[in-house]
Amino acid sequence: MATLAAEKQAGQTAPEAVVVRFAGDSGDGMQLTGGQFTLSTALAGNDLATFPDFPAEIRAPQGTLFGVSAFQINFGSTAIETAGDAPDVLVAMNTAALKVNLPALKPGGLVIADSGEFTKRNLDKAKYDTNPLEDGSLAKWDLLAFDISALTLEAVKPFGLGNKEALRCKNMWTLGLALWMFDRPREPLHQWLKQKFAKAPELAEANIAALNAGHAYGETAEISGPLKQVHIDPAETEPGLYRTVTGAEAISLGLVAGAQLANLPMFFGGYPITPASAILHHLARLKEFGVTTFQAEDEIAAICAAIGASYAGQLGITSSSGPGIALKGEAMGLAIMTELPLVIVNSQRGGPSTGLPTKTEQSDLYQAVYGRNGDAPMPVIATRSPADAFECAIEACRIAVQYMTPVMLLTDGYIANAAEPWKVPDPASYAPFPVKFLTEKNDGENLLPYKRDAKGARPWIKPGTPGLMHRIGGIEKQEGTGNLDYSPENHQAMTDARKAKVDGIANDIPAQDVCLGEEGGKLALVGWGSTFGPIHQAVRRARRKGLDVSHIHVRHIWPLPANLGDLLKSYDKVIVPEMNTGQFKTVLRDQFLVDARPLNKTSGQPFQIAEIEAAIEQALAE
Amino acid sequence: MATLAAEKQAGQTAPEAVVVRFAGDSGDGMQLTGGQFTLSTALAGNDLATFPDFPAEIRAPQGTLFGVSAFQINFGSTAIETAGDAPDVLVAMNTAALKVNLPALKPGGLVIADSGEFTKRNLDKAKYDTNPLEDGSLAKWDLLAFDISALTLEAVKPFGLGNKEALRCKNMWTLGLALWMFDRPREPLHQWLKQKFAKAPELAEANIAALNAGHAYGETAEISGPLKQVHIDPAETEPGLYRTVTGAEAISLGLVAGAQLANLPMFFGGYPITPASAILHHLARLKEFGVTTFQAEDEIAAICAAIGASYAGQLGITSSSGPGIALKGEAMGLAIMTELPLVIVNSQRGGPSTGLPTKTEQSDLYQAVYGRNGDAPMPVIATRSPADAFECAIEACRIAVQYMTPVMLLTDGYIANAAEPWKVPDPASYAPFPVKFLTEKNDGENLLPYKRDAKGARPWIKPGTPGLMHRIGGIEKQEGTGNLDYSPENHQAMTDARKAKVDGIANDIPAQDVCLGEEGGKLALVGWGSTFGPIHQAVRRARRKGLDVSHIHVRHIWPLPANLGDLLKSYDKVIVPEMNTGQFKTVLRDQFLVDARPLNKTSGQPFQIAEIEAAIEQALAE
Amino acid sequence: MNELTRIETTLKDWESDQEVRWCPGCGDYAILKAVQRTLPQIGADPANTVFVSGIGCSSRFPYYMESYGFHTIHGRAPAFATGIKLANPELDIWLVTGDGDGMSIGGNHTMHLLRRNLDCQIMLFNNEIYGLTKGQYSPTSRQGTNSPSSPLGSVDRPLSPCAFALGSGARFVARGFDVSKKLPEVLIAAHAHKGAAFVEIFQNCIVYNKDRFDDFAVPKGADDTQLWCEDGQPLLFAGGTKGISLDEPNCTLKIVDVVDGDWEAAHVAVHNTKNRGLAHMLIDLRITPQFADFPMALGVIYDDPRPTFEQSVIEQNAKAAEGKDANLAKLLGKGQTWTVEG
Amino acid sequence: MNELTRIETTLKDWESDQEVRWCPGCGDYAILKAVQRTLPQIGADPANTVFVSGIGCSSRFPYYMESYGFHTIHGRAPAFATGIKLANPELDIWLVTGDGDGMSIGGNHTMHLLRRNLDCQIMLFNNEIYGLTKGQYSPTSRQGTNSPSSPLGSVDRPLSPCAFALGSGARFVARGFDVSKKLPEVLIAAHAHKGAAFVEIFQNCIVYNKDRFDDFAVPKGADDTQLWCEDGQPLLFAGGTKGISLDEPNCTLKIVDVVDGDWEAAHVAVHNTKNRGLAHMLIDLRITPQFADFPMALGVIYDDPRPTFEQSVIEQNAKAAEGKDANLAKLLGKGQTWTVEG
Ligand SMILES: Cc1ncc(C[n+]2csc(CCOP(=O)(O)OP(=O)(O)O)c2C)c(N)n1
Ligand SMILES: Cc1ncc(C[n+]2csc(CCOP(=O)(O)OP(=O)(O)O)c2C)c(N)n1
Ligand code: SF4
Ligand code: SF4
Ligand SMILES: [Mg+2]
Ligand SMILES: [Mg+2]
Repeated sequence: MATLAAEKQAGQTAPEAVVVRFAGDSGDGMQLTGGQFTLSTALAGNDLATFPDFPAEIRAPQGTLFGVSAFQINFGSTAIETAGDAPDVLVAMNTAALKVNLPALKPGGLVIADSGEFTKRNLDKAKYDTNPLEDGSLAKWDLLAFDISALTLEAVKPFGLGNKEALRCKNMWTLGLALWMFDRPREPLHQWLKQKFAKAPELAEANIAALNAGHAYGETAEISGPLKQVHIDPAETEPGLYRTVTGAEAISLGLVAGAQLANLPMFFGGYPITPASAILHHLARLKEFGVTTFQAEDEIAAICAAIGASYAGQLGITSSSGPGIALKGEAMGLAIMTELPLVIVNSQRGGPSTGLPTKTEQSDLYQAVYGRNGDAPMPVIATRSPADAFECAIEACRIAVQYMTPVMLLTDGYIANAAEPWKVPDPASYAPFPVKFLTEKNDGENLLPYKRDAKGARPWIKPGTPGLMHRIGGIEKQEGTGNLDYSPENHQAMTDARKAKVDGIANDIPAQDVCLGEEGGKLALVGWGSTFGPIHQAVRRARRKGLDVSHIHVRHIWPLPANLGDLLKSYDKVIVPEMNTGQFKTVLRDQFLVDARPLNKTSGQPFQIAEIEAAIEQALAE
Repeated sequence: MATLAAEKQAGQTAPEAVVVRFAGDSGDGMQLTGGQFTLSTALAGNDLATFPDFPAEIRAPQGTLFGVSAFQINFGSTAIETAGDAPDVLVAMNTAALKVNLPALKPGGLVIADSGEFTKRNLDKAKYDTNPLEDGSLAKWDLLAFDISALTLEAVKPFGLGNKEALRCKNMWTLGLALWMFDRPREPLHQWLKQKFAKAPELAEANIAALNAGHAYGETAEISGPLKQVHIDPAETEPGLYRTVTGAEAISLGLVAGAQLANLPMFFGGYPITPASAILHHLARLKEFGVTTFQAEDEIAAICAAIGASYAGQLGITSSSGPGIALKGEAMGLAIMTELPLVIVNSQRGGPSTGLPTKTEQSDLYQAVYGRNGDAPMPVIATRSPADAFECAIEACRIAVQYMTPVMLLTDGYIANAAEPWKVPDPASYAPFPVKFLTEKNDGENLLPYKRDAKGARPWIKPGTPGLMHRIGGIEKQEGTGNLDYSPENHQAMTDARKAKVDGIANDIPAQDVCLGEEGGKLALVGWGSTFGPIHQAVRRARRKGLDVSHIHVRHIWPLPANLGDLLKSYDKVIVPEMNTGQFKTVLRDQFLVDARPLNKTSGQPFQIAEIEAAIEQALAE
Repeated sequence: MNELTRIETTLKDWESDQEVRWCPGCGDYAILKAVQRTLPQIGADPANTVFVSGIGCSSRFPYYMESYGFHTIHGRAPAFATGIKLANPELDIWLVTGDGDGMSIGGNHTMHLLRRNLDCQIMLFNNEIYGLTKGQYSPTSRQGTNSPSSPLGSVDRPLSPCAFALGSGARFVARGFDVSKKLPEVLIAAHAHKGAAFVEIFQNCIVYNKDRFDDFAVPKGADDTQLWCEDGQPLLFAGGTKGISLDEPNCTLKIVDVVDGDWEAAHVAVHNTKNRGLAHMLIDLRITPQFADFPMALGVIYDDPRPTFEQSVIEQNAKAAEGKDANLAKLLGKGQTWTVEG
Repeated sequence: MNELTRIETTLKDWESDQEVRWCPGCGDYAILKAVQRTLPQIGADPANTVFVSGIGCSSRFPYYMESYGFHTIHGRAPAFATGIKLANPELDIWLVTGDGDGMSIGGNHTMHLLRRNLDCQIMLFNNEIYGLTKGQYSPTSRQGTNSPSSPLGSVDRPLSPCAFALGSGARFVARGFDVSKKLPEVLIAAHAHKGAAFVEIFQNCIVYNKDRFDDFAVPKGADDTQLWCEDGQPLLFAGGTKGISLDEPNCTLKIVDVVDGDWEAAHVAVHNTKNRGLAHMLIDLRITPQFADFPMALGVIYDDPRPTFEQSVIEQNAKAAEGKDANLAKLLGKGQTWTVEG
């Protein structure tokens, strides 16, 4: 996978992919800049992946190291699956941003810095003794430092803004420069700015002027120095309509689609928590789709209300992150016992405890698969990317209503916030799974609320239905009638039935595929969730080198696909890369007794492709 | 293991062990009868084990099937480890008790029934069409039916009690008969009754009269019919002072001992829940031992208060059952993150959800080992019996304070309620592990609240200590200083450190032993917790038959003893009997990649020896 | 409450086929009967009625009602009720809880349901003890209560459920007791109130907290110890010979003698169920040590409706949808898009 | 509060070495300074002072205090505080919480701490918003609050933290606001109260709920919009030209004009921090629509101490131990025993 820095060294001109990181103060609008650059990249037809990385603080004091906000994008003319290991280009809007992000920059990469920000005060805040732009410490990178602040002020002067407001246009100046660098049209941005500032046309104009000035600067500056315009060819993509989507958006949309395919109104019970809140926020704006959102007093109330709604005949959904999911465990048990549908979305973040709320991790798999009292089997599905999240959300809804069971859908902070191009799906292409509520007694004269169908599911009965009055609860229930029953045989039978029902889902999901490589061979890398990108790229690179390694990525964490055991046994070695201390490997080893070896990372950051590549090489060299 | 029924058939006279079940209405005082009979059995020097089995309802209506309360005791002249598979003698104080308990009775066993209770009304309530005492349906058992009610009324007549009060003496009449049957002195009972009814001497007298009458009845009735006096020789037991103890009591005492060995006051935060409440009740009476008990508003507050107390320098302890433990998950994460000592006792019961509160199960192991968000390793210890519970509680305290970590102690409803003889331990025989709080800065001029000792533990610092002010919390903390730190390297390092600390405990616990049989061989049965008795007996029986099978019983569920993997690999086959759907086997398979096969039971009842024996035979025949 | 067509039923229609499993003599039986007597009077429809409960002896209630019933988990019934009602506002929801379930572990959910004002009836069976777990003291147990977990007497100060409800923003607060003949009346009023109706029902746990309310909840002396509050009526008791009057300078209540029925002369206050200040004071009577000699305020103490939560949610949902085309395909393709040609 | 030897400190002594990480302009800064100003005045000892908090912007507070500090989990600070105080009653505990932390997820623990009356100071930073999670509406947000989770305005009825505290049995209830000069005074009173002291502090979240309290918490017009309550003093405002009086027949409060400072003639009520009925009414002013035109009651609204929880627990523990020989060996060998001879 060629990169800007690499290509440049090799003297070539059209790299396959480039990684750019925009970094600045939280107040500098880096996420916005990144988002708009992403959009223009997508419009240019490149494939891409992004990684927003913002501070834990709401508004950290200006200029501090912990207040740095960054947005990384990897885009190219071939399939892109990660936000890139190391940036080729670092745009540093202030001193602290340079300090924090420089270590990641590829050797030979390009630094673009706003020299106007490198004042004594800011150097102090960023804990620099001398000015790095001047002391030669950046020698191993290309450096382009100029006073973006001053240039912006100059550009927006005609619009008579205050100094503060004028400086806020800096990010557009930078974006203009970036657009020039990668040969992108400015018009869509002009449109967007006009819309955004429809109520303050002078702001729109000022921002447009800044954008144009940045762009013009690129053209002029090209004459000399390291700044070169680069053109990345469009990626080969399936034809169709595209947009960018973040994981949180895609899950929200998938849940709406799932409810519609089930022909049900949706009830969403949530309680704010990072990074799960985004789903609540998205759904709160979709009320016209039969969505009711309820911001509960805590996570327990959120799940209980969702179960209540499911009981009453809507599709109950709840969502949180690790600490909040921990609080929901008891209620999940009730949903399992009463056999009511429910989707629980866990947007994982760094743990344990409060941990690292704004960082990503995959460390709630144990909790998802095993984290309840009693024998409490529950299906678990994991999304691999923002685009995949849509499908997974639909699948979670399907399993929930068809099997009358809660389903856990795992995503993580990385997927939730990252954006990628998404081929807009056609809802009509999904098979609907409309719910049939029971409306009449189902056993002659009798109602049997726990009579099971072929899938092992009990009927769904809406209160309000005449003649079907019955009582359910969390105490063990008699087979068929659902009445209280403490007898040994019955508890054995019901425990078995609950397990069999969930186990049976293995026959109702697609067989596990090998997403890159062959069935069988020397080495398989088995991943799940957001590690898809780095694993896939690492395997691709290794295979290009002729190494015998395949990539298997598991969506259905519980139950596992029926063929997975045999598939894993067809490899000499199995490695499971995870952003945790080895949780999925436990499930695989338990279920299949294969020697699945962990490759773990718990730094709150996604894997780098190179890390996984190294592990592949080592494993094959052993 | 010879039993009364078996021996009788064989024409012998002195069986090695007998199983008696007392069953009656909840109001009939069966638990009291059982408890007193247990005591007299213990005083007679027999080894014994008991199994109280009472209804879920507080006071079920009289005569109903669900209102039956039973108490089973197995006692003998050799080591007794279970309450016995099937009773040799069933004492049925009413119609419903016969109906419910008859199926368990050994073929050829003896039924003693109060025929006075078999009225039309009671037969109806127990759903009998005809009177089983008369319709020949009891033919395969020995039957001794007589009007205990009338006999009791007759016996207590002189004391002028009301009819209701007089009938309450029935259980003492029955106990008198039982004492006669097994050749036991009545004096201790007389003493006990006089004490119990010190304030109502006429009640004491009446009960004594009833007891004596039952005893006398035995002597007279022996002449004819199936009633024979049986003498069970004392078991060979280690010399020393003995008492009976239940699991709940033993844990409470062990926690008190643990706190004393740590030289700390104890803070116990609890919230009532069956069957965990008993520990709260016991400790609430031990305030003079430096114990503070706090009945919190819920389980979350209970654990949080306990963590708060640990933070302030006491030994924080909390306790609950499955649903309550589920609620504590988030707070456990905080204790893991802040590295504060804490003991969490889980008295497991049938699940999932509310499940079967009064029945036993081992289905919270997943929850204990894996049930938290994030990578949150926590030691887990499981008690095997009431007597063992004392040792385990001390061990949990030791690990908690020496490693600055929460520790989960698993017990279950069966252990909590069952009683067994207990050699009263000498507190002086336990090595103390007094806590040393940090009182001075530990890094020259600096305080490092997260500086680790050789065990990986951080110092324990009591607020109130001059000069050591510092702040802790649930957000990831910098190595050493404990200040907030979100950096990738630090999170990796701290995650590793927390894991290494807990993993390291494996080197600080005894190597795993084989409690019956040899190291290596054809088959090992690996158990944990309250399945000890049936597994042990089953293995003993199988070995007597010459089968190559050994019993390994694991106390340290997490981390596992360092030698366990090699030990398990020294057998051709490994079977893991559990009262769940196979939870411990997951841990073993994951950790050691041994083909540990599950043997599961989830009926809310302990294993029968025969069930395990059958599994052994099958495994060895394969 | 719900305004739907009246359905004709009898007490029997509300009895489920499940064996009632409370201790013989438990006050819960009387409440069960009172409810089964009340529902026909208000023309309730069994198919449209849902009893939601947490965990506790009291929370077994739904099993015995021939209606829909959800016996949930400890303390969380209000949250379940919220989801049920939002999903189907037509349902008539009765929440059954205990002093442990609703005030100990579930206090927060109770509070939030009340402040949001979800339309439902909350029956809190206050027996001042944890019955189901065998008799530990509860947040409403009086100080000094001996129990397995407080063998030397409880030291916690008890909560007053009605004071808590008012502090949480409740718009209907009433009181009754298990064997009271007037309980159905109180329940009918609760049902008539559109919004969250909080009813504290003193209940005799004869096994673990026997006869705890005998100082006012028995026929003997009832006249002197019960103050039945009725909107627009003077606050009289003791057969009309005594009344409750506002003690202005002290901003508190006092007992006054009424001579010859002339309560106006005695300045007896007229009950006004819309007066929050008065409600606060009435609730404290007999419970707060300072007012120990006062009668216990019973009946409807406060009743001042406000728009309900589900009503507001539904209105907002409808408004949000107004004029919008809920087209999923369009939604998916929203925002800036581009087309890749085939 | 705790009666220990006074320690001499300065504001600086209470500043920890941690960088303060609130948004520039956040009201939390002012509260931090107020607390750091208060502690030297009460002679507090940093080594003996513990700040306990939950999660939220407000709950970051402990990190910035040079004392012991425990930043726990969301909503549970009261439970941690209870354990800490029971384990070491000598410690002086300040609980810091937010309207989300203390009233949403943590309402129940707040209630139980108040009813038990654990000796500590509770500072509830009420910014009527979830700051840390980026601006969702909270249980104290006014109806109609636009936020990411309520894009069309919140429909929930807000809770009044002080009303909730009183309903929960609080024996000390006070109010202040972030930039108020009188905040240290209020905190000193809270500290002087032995038992749970509940202080609601209105706090400006300038990012997500900017200037929400400007209608009373700014210097301009303060005279007309702030009613500072002082025990034994008439309830006057507007520079003494107006006062609060009891409207007897309606059992409510009214505003009266005071002419020439003769408040007695105007029947202005004298504040009595021991009058619960009055406290209930004062708390509603300006918040309840009916009293929207009243000034906001600030300062110490209610202060009537009762024995504290930890005191009672300790007394009972001591009594239980009295004359008892805590011999473990004896305890283990208790009950009926038998000896097996060797
Ligand atoms: C999470 C959880 N914690 C604890 C329990 C145990 N528990 C069941 S009922 C109950 C208290 C019941 O008291 P109350 O609500 O007053 O009901 P009552 O039995 O007195 O009617 C408790 C603590 C439980 N079932 N679940
Ligand atoms: C169990 C759990 N749920 C949710 C969160 C997310 N969370 C953190 S702070 C907060 C609300 C904070 O609001 P408030 O207490 O008002 O504090 P503020 O930030 O406004 O000062 C929430 C919902 C969490 N950390 N833990
Ligand atoms: S324990 Fe008490 S509340 Fe429960 S059923 Fe028995 S008498 Fe009723
Ligand atoms: S988000 Fe609001 S409350 Fe939080 S630090 Fe910023 S201004 Fe303060
Ligand atoms: Mg109760
Ligand atoms: Mg807030």
